[in-house]
Amino acid sequence: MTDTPLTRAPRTRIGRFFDSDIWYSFIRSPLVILSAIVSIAFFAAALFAPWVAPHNPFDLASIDLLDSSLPPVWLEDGDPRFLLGTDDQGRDILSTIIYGARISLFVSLAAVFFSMVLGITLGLVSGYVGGRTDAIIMRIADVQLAFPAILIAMLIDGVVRGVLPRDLHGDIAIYVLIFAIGISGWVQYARTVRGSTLVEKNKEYVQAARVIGIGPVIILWRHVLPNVTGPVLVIATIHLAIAIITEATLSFLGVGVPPTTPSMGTLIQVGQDYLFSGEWWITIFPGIALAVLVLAINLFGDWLRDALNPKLR
Amino acid sequence: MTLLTIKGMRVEFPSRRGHVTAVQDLTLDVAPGEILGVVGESGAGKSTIGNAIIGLLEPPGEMTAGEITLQGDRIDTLDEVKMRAVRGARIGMIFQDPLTSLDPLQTVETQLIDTIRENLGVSEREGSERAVALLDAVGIPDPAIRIKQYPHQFSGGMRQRVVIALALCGEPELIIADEPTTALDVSVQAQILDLMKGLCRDRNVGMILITHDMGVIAETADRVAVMYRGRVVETGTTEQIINHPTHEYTQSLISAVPPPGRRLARFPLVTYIEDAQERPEGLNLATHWLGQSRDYGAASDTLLEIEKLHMRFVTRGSIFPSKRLFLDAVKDVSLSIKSGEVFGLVGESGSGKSTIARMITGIYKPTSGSIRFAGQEITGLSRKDAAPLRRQMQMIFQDPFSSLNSRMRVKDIIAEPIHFHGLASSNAEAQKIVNDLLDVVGLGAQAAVKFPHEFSGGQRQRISIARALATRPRFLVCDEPTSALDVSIQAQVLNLLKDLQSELDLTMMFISHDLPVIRQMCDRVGVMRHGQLLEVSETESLFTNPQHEYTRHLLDLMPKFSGFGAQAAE
Amino acid sequence: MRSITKTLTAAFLGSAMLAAPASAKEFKFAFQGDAGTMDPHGLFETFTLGFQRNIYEGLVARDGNMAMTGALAESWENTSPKVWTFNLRKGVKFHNGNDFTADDVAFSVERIKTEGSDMKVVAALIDKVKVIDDHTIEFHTPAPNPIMPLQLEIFYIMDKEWSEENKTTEATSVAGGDEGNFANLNANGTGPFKLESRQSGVKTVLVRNDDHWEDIDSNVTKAIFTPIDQDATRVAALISGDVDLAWPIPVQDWNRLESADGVKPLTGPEARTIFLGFNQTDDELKTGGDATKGKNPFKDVRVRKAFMQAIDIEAIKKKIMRGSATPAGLMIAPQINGFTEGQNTRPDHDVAAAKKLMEDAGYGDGFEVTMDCPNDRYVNDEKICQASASMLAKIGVKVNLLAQTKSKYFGKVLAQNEYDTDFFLLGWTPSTFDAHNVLSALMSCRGGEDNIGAFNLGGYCNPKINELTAKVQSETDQDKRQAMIEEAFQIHSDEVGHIPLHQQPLSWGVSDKVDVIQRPDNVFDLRSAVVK
Amino acid sequence: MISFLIKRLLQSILVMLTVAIIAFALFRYVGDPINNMVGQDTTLEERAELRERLGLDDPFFVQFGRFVTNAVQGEFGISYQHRRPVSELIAERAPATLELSLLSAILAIAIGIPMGVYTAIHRDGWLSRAFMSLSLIGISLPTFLIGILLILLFGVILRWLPTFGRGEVVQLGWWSTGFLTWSGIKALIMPAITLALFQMTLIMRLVRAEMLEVLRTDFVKFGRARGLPDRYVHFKTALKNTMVPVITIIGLQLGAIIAFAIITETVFQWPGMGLMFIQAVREVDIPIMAAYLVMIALIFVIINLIVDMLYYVVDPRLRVDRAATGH
Repeated sequence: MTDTPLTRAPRTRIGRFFDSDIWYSFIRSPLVILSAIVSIAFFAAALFAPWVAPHNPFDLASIDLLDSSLPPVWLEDGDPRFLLGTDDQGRDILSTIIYGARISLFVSLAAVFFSMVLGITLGLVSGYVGGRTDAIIMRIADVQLAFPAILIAMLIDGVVRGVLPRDLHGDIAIYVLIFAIGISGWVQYARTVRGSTLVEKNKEYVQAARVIGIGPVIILWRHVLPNVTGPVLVIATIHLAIAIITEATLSFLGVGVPPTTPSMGTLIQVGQDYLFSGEWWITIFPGIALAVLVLAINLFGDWLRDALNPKLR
Repeated sequence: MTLLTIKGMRVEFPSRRGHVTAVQDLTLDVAPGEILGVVGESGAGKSTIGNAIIGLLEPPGEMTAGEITLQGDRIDTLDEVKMRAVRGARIGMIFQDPLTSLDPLQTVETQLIDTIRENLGVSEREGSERAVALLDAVGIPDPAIRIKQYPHQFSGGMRQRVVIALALCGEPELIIADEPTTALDVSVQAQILDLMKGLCRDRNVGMILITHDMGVIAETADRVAVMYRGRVVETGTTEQIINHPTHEYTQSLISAVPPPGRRLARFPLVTYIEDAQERPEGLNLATHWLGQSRDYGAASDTLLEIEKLHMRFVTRGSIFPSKRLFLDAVKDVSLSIKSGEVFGLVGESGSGKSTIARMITGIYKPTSGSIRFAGQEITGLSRKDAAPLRRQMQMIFQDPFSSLNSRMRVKDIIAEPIHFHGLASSNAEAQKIVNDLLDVVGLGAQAAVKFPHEFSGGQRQRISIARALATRPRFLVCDEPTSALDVSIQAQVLNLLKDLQSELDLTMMFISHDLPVIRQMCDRVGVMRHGQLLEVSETESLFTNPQHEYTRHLLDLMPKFSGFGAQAAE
Repeated sequence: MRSITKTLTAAFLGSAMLAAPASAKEFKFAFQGDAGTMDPHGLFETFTLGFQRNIYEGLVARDGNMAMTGALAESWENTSPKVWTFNLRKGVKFHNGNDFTADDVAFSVERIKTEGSDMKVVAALIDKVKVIDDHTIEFHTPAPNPIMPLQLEIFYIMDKEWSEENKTTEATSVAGGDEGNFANLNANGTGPFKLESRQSGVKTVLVRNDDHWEDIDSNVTKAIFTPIDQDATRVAALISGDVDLAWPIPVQDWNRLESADGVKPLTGPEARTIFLGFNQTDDELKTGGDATKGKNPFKDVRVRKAFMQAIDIEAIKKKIMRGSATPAGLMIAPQINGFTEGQNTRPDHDVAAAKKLMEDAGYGDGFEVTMDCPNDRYVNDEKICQASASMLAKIGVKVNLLAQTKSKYFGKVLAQNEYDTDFFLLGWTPSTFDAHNVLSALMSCRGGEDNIGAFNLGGYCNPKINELTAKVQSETDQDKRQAMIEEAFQIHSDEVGHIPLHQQPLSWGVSDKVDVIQRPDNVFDLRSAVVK
Repeated sequence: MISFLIKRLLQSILVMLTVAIIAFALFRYVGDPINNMVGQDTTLEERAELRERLGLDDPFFVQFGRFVTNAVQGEFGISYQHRRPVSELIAERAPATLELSLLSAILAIAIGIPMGVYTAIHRDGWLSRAFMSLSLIGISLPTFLIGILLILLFGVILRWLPTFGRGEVVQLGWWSTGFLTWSGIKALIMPAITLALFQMTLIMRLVRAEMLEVLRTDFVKFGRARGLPDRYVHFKTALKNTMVPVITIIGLQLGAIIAFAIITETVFQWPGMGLMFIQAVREVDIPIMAAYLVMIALIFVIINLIVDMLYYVVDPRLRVDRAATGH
């Protein structure tokens, strides 16, 4: 294909972002724009929850049990103060979703970040150093692949419960969760980064850096890392969606965040108790919110993968 | 009588930045048994022609004008089903890379027989017989046995023979060969070209041979079409084109091909080519930053001395030592390079020449042996201790696309060694040096803020050179610096290297598989094969009086094409 | 294991090959957890003992109205202050055909004293036994005990020979390994149902014991029990007809059951009182913040009273319990002997008054405390805790809720973990249905003899109550006894030793195709199940 | 072939040993075996004696060796909750999980692969787009939510299918199967679909991506250029080449199905290992957690060995020299 006249410009920097093919492909797909908007809206709402949410569901003093189990505002008995109704404790569903998203997103983002840092580091080292180090890291990765994230997370949770004093567990549950989800996701990053590193390290620009005399750490940081970010970005996006689902699932199974600071998964689990009793809004709205958020992130990730893969264009 | 006629073909690739016209106003014809060479440099649109004829243009490309007729039948308007009957049965195609052209999971036999039966509708048995016969015809020994094997069990050259056999399965009237020998070694290349020539003659099959290599054209084609920027600029017999080109582009193209028979002081400046660059007049390197404070120790007579250098790679690791497999890439090589000399290393792929370069520059650690640079042993040095020496030797790589970090701006790429070795006291000074270097290599300071992808291959190679010069080295290793470049660009880069070498009094190790290029560049040459250094001699005496049998063999295979005035072989 | 396989195979072949006889009545029921073991002495837990009741029998029993009846004992009498004599029923056979005799009773008493036994509370009631003849036996008690038969209801009798044959003469304990574990999975009782197969945590199948001595109402020939721990799944299983009886049903699903075809909720007041308790032992709160450095606010009665007034029990009743709970002012339910309606009052819900009390006590800015709460033990337990937390927030108390599964919760707050709690929710049904049990287990100072105050998790202590409790134990004059009970309860109420919340409802869901009797102690007895 | 297999086998053993170390550490250090075995009034002397009897004072490697020896024989000690040997519990529960996982795997593969192939070949067709959109929704809805909705619809509203459990099972030796009774089969449908859905969409997307990759290769183009029909190029050339990378991931996914069954089993009250495991996690029942860990690893290792052998069948390059292809 040396002859194709359309020599495609390799990836561009943010400075030229708006001129790039990625931006072009982005503004051409309304669904992706929508999913980006939805995702950003969720992130913004979560970030600015205290200003966005009509109530603060974590402020126990502001909750009145007598407001509990009110239906959404458009139904009979709906209360205009509570747009999507209230849950069994009298918390505003809309606000709990927003605050729940805050927790879900915090846990997932932190877990993704943790996975990413760990995975990239191990992947870079594995790919660049090679030899026995590589073999050991990759064998560990193989072993870990046998255990899906959810299982690892549960094991870790179980271990922490066994090791730590009980009272502490509630306080650190979120960090345990982040660690558990994070530690279970590094393999993807490590494998991808290792693969890219193996390719990049044999590229001549890396050899040129070595000829200059630059050491491996700086080479990895300055030369290899920026060149492996594309696939990492894609994995991170999709991993974020998975992390959100994992968090929700763990909370649903009762090994996630404590119900006093409910995440979206906890909300669904709590609401599930009311599915048959007709108070469907307690579980359905958080369920929809979760599905929409994950769907939006997945759509975005899907598009990003295609857009960053030059072969697909 | 013509076999294939193309009239006024135009191929366009719609894109968001407007339509790109890959081929326009193309008119060609091929007669049965004739080999038509289509030659041109990257981006000339030559591969597009082949794909357009066979109806397999990469989407979104489409043929927007013109017509293609095969033996009087219009084929460009056929629907997919009818076109499929043309492919294979009437037009065969050979691609560039034999390693990826074959299905790795099926035996050669299955691929051959299925193709034969699909195209000719013969019985299983007849298909099988034909398959063996075809393999025999393309020169595969023991065809009845080898047919049972999988593609990975064949060598590159053998695979290309299988590809040719597959292209012949449907007994086509025309074969389109798209760079069929580019991925092969010189010695194999010659055999494949011979084979194709013979087959065309014997079977009276017409062929369109698409290539960038004037040498291949000269050896093989009956007639030549020269393409430039999607148009045919000149058509004629091979003899005419090579010896009496009329179009300015053809002339410059041919003048840029390094002549194997003699050494030029400089290549003629090719003005026709648009990104031709020479550095500004009046740049005096002696007063320039590059020329100043070349504060190295006294230049001894011998700058680099290699003794019994050995490199062994493990190709299969195992806990049992007996199960391990090794490759001895470099076997006990000893050589020395004098100050100010250009030392050439020549050999086919896998001969170990690049490995030597990488051991000298510290990318690989030799298994045994010694390398002395300016009298100092460098093999055992730590990275820190080696740093002052690293500054004195730099390297230029083969692939202009991968040798620059695409995420960095040109100024950062060139400034990196300056900062690393502490050669500038401030950012501003470093910037100044970068700008000077860009001037020296003929790109100009405005290139500094751009990213590598904004440059062509030749320009990128200039950036590589600027980076290599940034440490003010006295020894430069050039590893196939031009083999990925078009000939016209190659000529300029070689000119630049020559100029720099003489003006800065650089010592150079110049590695290439291309003997004519070696002849243009080097003072002394070493010939390598299978990791061994077979012979070292002065360049002129090597070409006129080769000592080693292998050297003679290489010289025999060297394309006889020699530019203006030389006789086209055979 | 192999024998189960065999019986299962046989059962399948039986049911698959023969058309079920017209009289075959199958009954399927589900609970939120499984019976912990089939060993009647292995686990002191209401559901486990209630389930085993279908297979094993004690000397005495309760009927559907909780009235005492004879079971394996036909009659009993307090032959001397420290001796109870039981006349055993004649002609009773174990499922394996062995005769039931006084030796089996004596053996069972020995067995509950073995290391793995969880019935040591019962064992402690008995000093020694004396076999008079095959069908007469004497129990000698360490002290006079007028209510002993009541306390023996959950003491089931095993067959001596069978236990010896199967090397299970000691109560099942995990330490013993496989050996001696036989009774955990297999059963040989005298009850109306035989254990046909059991996969712990999955499914337990009982079949009718045709040779049972008693004439019972039930026409069930085969009963299949499945634990279903998710509320939603359990309700769904009931509505879809996959089970005939399921409990507990979340109270909020009652409407759903009412409106669904073929099923209905079965509810009634449970004798269990739900209450909150405080750590009144330590000098500093274990889980308090800076506000309680070196202090324990719960030692101040004003704080305890403030807590009580802060809790809006009517809101909990209306919203969380869907109107189904009975708010309580006493630590015992109306069904319990010793209950007086006059004492069953609560101070009004009054946030302002509560705040005032907090200020008076010096905690105007509130303080922080961790609340221990089970999340699968009582009806909407965790939700009650959450609601309490938000109500207490209104008087400035920051409650950190630690809601856990019952095993972990009990593992934390009970004696074996040194009562590690500051503030907790607990529920209690006096197993004897007598106020003395509550006085003794919940309200007496800890550390006395005979496990007194064992479940007084917060260590509320007024020696006067201990005194009264001891008297109540041996007082035989009912009026005097009642007066002492009332005096003790009054002290407790005045000092707000605990905060009684409510009696929770029994909440079962049954298919229209069956009739069952719901016992106030939430035990389901197959003897009452009739398939229509 | 033999040496290749031996090599893989050795690797598998290494994997199992690694997992065994983790399981052992769990067993030995997370849950205090003594505390979990004895009552609160056991004296210190008795505890010490029990320690000695159980060999908890032996050196690490002796203990680990004993753990592995026991584990190889399927002995993982006694469950704290169930008071029964874990091996028995696993044997009792494994058939339920394996049957459910197997059916789900078959569903996921039998539907996922054809859909993936279809969407790759008809890249821009409306049906492909529909499949792709559906698959995105499929991976975006948490499994437990799907399960609950299915129960609500088919179990409660329509009353077509049972809402929980396995229905009637038949004992075949120690194996209990739900495939032989009508109620067993009916009980399988919803859990199997719930469990399969996620893996199915994953497999579909994977097959599609790999197939698109293969369809861009030179040998596919060369196949077309020699006049081979689409049917041949798609199925005989492209699909076969697609399967090479796909097999590995499907193998991994099958292992994942068994672990993912935890969620499905919880929602449907399916009496399998997953349900037991989640209860064990909640109750910190370490022997079950350790045993489950080893079980999953074992299944993974077995699947991987099968995958390796399949590789061997599919990819001729391996038969000569595996190192040369450089995976």
